Amino acid sequence: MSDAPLTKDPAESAPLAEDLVVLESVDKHFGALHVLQDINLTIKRGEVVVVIGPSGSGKSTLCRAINRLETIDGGSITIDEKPLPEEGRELARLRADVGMVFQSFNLFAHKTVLQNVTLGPVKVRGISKEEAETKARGLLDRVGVGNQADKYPAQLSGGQQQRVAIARALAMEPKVMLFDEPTSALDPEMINEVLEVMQQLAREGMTMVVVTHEMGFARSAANRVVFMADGRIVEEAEPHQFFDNPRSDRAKDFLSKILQH
Amino acid sequence: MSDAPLTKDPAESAPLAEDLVVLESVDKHFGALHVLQDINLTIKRGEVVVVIGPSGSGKSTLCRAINRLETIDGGSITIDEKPLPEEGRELARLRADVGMVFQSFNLFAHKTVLQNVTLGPVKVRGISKEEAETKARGLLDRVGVGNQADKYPAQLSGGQQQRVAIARALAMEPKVMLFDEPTSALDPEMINEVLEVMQQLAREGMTMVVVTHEMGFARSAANRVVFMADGRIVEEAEPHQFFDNPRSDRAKDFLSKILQH
Amino acid sequence: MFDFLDLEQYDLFGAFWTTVQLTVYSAIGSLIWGTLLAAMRVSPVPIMRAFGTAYVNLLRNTPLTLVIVACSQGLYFTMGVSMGASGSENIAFRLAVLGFIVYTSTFVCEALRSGINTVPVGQAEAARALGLNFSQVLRLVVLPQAFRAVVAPLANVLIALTKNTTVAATIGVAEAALLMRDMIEREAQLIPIAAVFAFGFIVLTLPTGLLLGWVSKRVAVKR
Amino acid sequence: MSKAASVLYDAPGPRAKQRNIFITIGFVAVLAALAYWILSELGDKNQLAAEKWDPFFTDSRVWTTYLLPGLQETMTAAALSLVIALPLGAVLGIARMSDHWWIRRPADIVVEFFRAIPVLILMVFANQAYAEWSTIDREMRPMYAVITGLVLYNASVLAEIVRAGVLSLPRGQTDAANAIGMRKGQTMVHVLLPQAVTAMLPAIVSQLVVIVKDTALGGALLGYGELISNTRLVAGNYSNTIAAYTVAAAIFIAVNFLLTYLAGWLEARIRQGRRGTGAVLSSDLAEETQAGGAGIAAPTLDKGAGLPDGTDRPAAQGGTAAGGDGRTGGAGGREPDDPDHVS
Amino acid sequence: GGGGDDDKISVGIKYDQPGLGLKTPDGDFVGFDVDVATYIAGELGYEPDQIDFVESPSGDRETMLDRGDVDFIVASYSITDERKEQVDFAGPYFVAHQDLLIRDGESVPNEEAIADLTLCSVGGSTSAANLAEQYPGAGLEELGTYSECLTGLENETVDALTTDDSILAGYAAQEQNQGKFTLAGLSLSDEYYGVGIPKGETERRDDINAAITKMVDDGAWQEAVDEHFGPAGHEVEPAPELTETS
Ligand SMILES: Nc1ncnc2c1ncn2[C@@H]1O[C@H](COP(=O)(O)OP(=O)(O)OP(=O)(O)O)[C@@H](O)[C@H]1O
Ligand SMILES: Nc1ncnc2c1ncn2[C@@H]1O[C@H](COP(=O)(O)OP(=O)(O)OP(=O)(O)O)[C@@H](O)[C@H]1O
Ligand SMILES: [Mg+2]
Ligand SMILES: [Mg+2]
Repeated sequence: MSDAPLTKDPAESAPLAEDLVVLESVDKHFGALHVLQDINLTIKRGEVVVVIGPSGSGKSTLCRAINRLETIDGGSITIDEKPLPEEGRELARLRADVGMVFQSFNLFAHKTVLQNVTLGPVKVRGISKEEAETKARGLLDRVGVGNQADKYPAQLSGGQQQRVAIARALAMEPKVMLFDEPTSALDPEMINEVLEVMQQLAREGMTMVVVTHEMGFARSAANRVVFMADGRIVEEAEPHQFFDNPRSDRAKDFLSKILQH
Repeated sequence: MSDAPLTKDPAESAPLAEDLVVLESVDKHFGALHVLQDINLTIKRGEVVVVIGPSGSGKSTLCRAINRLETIDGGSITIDEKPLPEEGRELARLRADVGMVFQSFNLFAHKTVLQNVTLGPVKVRGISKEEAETKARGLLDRVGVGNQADKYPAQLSGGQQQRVAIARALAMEPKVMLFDEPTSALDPEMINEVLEVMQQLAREGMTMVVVTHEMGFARSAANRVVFMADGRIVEEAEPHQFFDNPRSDRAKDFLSKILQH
Repeated sequence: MFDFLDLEQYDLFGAFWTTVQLTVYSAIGSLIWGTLLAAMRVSPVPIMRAFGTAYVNLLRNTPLTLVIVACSQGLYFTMGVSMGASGSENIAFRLAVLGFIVYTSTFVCEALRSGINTVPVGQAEAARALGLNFSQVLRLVVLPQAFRAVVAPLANVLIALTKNTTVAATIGVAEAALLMRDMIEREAQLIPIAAVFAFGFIVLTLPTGLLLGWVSKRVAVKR
Repeated sequence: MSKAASVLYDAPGPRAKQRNIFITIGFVAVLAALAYWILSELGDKNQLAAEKWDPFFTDSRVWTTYLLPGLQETMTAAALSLVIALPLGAVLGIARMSDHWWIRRPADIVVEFFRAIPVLILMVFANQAYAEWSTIDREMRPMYAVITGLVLYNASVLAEIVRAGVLSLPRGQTDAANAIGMRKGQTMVHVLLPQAVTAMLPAIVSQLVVIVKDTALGGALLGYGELISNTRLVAGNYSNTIAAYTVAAAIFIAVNFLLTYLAGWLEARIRQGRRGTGAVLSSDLAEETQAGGAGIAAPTLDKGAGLPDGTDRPAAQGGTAAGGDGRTGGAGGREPDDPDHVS
Repeated sequence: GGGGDDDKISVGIKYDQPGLGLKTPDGDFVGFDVDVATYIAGELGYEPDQIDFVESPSGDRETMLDRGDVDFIVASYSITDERKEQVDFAGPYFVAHQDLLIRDGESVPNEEAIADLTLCSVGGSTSAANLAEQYPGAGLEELGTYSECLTGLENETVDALTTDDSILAGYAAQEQNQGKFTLAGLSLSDEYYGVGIPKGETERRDDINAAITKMVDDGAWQEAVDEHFGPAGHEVEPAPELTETS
């Protein structure tokens, strides 16, 4: 976590000027499928960017590319001005700096909640087990599952699991957090408890890239909305502008489908 | 399908007086877990009932019990004044009278869309294959997937699959349709295409029990909302009354979680 | 009918004891070599994957009898490799164990690989996203879950191995099947003899299956 | 995928590629040294001499008198065994899933019993039983005995495969069939078995390979003239044991490869365009159902972005198909064992 | 007749013993046992093309006679008391001795020397059991077939192959092996080969005995011996006295 939590009104506060994640003309193919086409995107430190778009438009691939879970075919991605390393120790260090939260939680099923959170710090950061545990408990408290530390993931509700997953990512003290549809596998009543943790993170100044269909979250927490379709960034705008007055037809059409019900 | 489609404004029209599905003090346990506790519920012909409630409250079990996919431990369920048969041919006949649509579509993966829709009429109702196919094509057109008849389910989008599943259930000419979270496995853009088909059905006078978290649908299509929690029916009310002015604390709490974002 | 059981010349327990020993040594060896093979088959190095695949496909498609005979005929009788043993009984025993390991490890490898396959993709991705490297992903996240999923299939491999030790008779290891052949040759009471040996194998394999079945349920990863 | 990407490790970067080259060189060197040692040892012992190998190339009688008839016997016995064991196994497997204990229990016992006994002993039993209580003549008896042994054992194994195949289907398939009013038998025949067969195909093939190999057990003790016992005759005639067994092994490997290949092709054809329930039960994957206690939904390492040389399924098959309510698999808490295809 | 056909006769032989009964690449059968069987069948009134040769593995011989699968068996079938409880024998037509096959140029001076050797035999055979009993000190490899033993003998991993001298001579006489191996000339046991017949068929036994006597008397017996054992340079004792008479 950033050490100095700063309060901000995300919709208004001007983000810090420094560029943290920069994608330049990124291209990516899956076989014949061109899933990322000439993506240019800059995320400043402290900024919260929400990515939305129809299914298959490449949102997940974008997230995964930033963490180099997928390699890219062209263009460049830099984090904190360093290009993504190809492999080895540097890649591991980079990944430790980029937290990732998945749609399906992906908690390690054979480890307790506490072990899930301490695994990274101990094995990757080389922190002592005691220290890692103290910190882990603090994080678990923060996301509201402090009393579940010794349970196994399968014993928790979806919402609780996702909050543990967030704590696990935070334990690595990442510079930026990527969320790939963090609430879409959740029962409706549990969505809010996760969104609240994310809101809180955003308020504290964490840099975040969030793929989500939760328009409420996008409106209230995002500095910027990026709309993707067919592997391209079609529109980038402030949330209120995007939702109230989308420029592209593609976005209008998409919003009409999503917001109608 | 009912033969004489009648237009109704579901929120206002008085439902027909006749009772179609009647549950009386229904009880159901899973081991130590009391999942349905003293459920009393009457569904009149032509009525659309939306069931909502937190996860694990027994909504799916209720649906499945009406179709006798789950046996009940106590109480009685009657459909059209006939109690649920225990087994054998009569049970099969009852099930054919009760259509069911699942969250996960459950189309038969090894059969084409058309075969999925004709299988029941041919094997259960004993209708000739030609007749069944003509009817099936009509139904597929009605739910808007007429041109997909010869594809396999895996080749369709989720929304299309769910519409086929609805057509499959309708092909049996059921007296009542049960929907168990029909849209919650769908990508957001596809939810509406399914909800529209359901709206249409409701307008045409089909008796429907719908478990859903789509509040928009509940408001516009339901005659009645049933709120369940912990295996009990906690509140039953007209939609506008329930959403705008819930009586029970449980319902208030639940609605606050769901509607906030 | 079962009077041959009293005959002192037949050491029934000794023979089954050899069967048990064959099984135990071969099982341990197969587990080790099979795990290595599985690691090769999922490793980042293409040549290792190719080797693992080729090895498994060749050996799985060869009758066990031929594998055992190859160990005896090729390795020992032709090339003189006796693996440090002396005395024909010992040599044959070790050759048989080697043959069983060479053969059974392919099944262990495939069982493990299928165990790895039961681990959801997301587990490995989450581990990589934390910054763990290949060996850490494998050691800390994937294999611990794979091994639990794989107890039941491995139990089946073990049971099959127990039954397969009968093939060691072809190269003269004095285990149950050899004794059975001996007794059939000399006592000419085929049905009762076969019944006794069938019973012996049931005693060996059924409890193994039940025990490991129970264990597999105990250790299964809850998802 | 162009690069050998895997979910377990990252696509190799330049250093990893270089390291791979070194490892490859080292590995090949070790393999080559091993091969050289074996060949030179065999050469020293005169095992590579032309006289030992020539008969297979110059004397067609080796093939027409011994090997081909042996192969034919092997294949006949294997084919008959499979053809008989398959329906028997299906019946046993379905019986094990019955709601009635008086059908289920006996099937359980039969399956467990025949899986516990070495096939060889079953064959010996069968041979003697036919000798004492039937009029099958001597020429045919070893074949009958071999087939009987193989059928008893493999029907039990196939029963487990069938059971695992059916249980690997999402529970929703049964629910959906019931919901449109199909009865138990109809559900099994029209919905479950057709899908299970595709799921089971790889497992059935690896069982067929086992059967082909196991015919060899009948050779030594019962005098059944299958490939290996005929190979022994070759060795007896030409005193070329090692050469003869090598050729026999090559034949077995080729035949089994062919079977596996054919099955793969067949499977691809059956599967074309209609995947979706996500149930796949490859030779060694019955455990998927085991892991499925909480829903087969999650794509596994194999189904997802894929292990290297994993099966040929397309990537990223998100498993939404299987029931979302998290209790899809493990119907009634009974888990299918991995059919043991080892023998 | 067992085969069912009245104009055919089924005879059990071995398929895999050079010199005694061997299936050749042409699909024919050659060997001393085959000649004896053919002669006997001829005396019983069957032409060579009316003979059905059937493979009779060691473990299966009693059963085959018992069931009538074969009319008689000529398959290096030693006459023993246990076997006589289940089947009847005619003959013996040959006396064999357990002996050693060694590499040409080596020798085994006497029986005591066996204790220092590593020998090879077929698992479950009488010779293997004999050896284990009499020379517990000697190493013994028990393999599936004698040709597998030959591999070891050829490559010097075993010192000798032991079984009946008749079988050994058959191997030594094979084309590929000529000049490689020789018999040690020991006589570790006496094996009287009989013709196995179903129990109680005394008439058949008398006929077969008569045939054997005739074969010895008219020189056909010696001719067969010379043909099959001669090339190995193996001295064969004259035909034994008939003992299995009614
Ligand atoms: N490993 C892969 N191999 C092949 N194709 C892939 C792979 N991963 C993704 N794709 C394809 O790439 C495209 C973009 O996928 P991606 O998952 O990024 O979309 P998305 O916007 O996240 O969609 P969703 O909202 O459904 O998650 C899709 O068409 C998908 O089928
Ligand atoms: N087959 C079963 N065996 C044991 N427990 C079950 C079974 N089916 C359901 N349950 C339990 O019964 C309770 C009610 O389940 P049910 O599926 O009806 O809830 P629900 O209201 O539909 O929840 P959701 O919104 O998550 O679908 C839950 O606690 C569930 O875990
Ligand atoms: Mg995505
Ligand atoms: Mg539910």
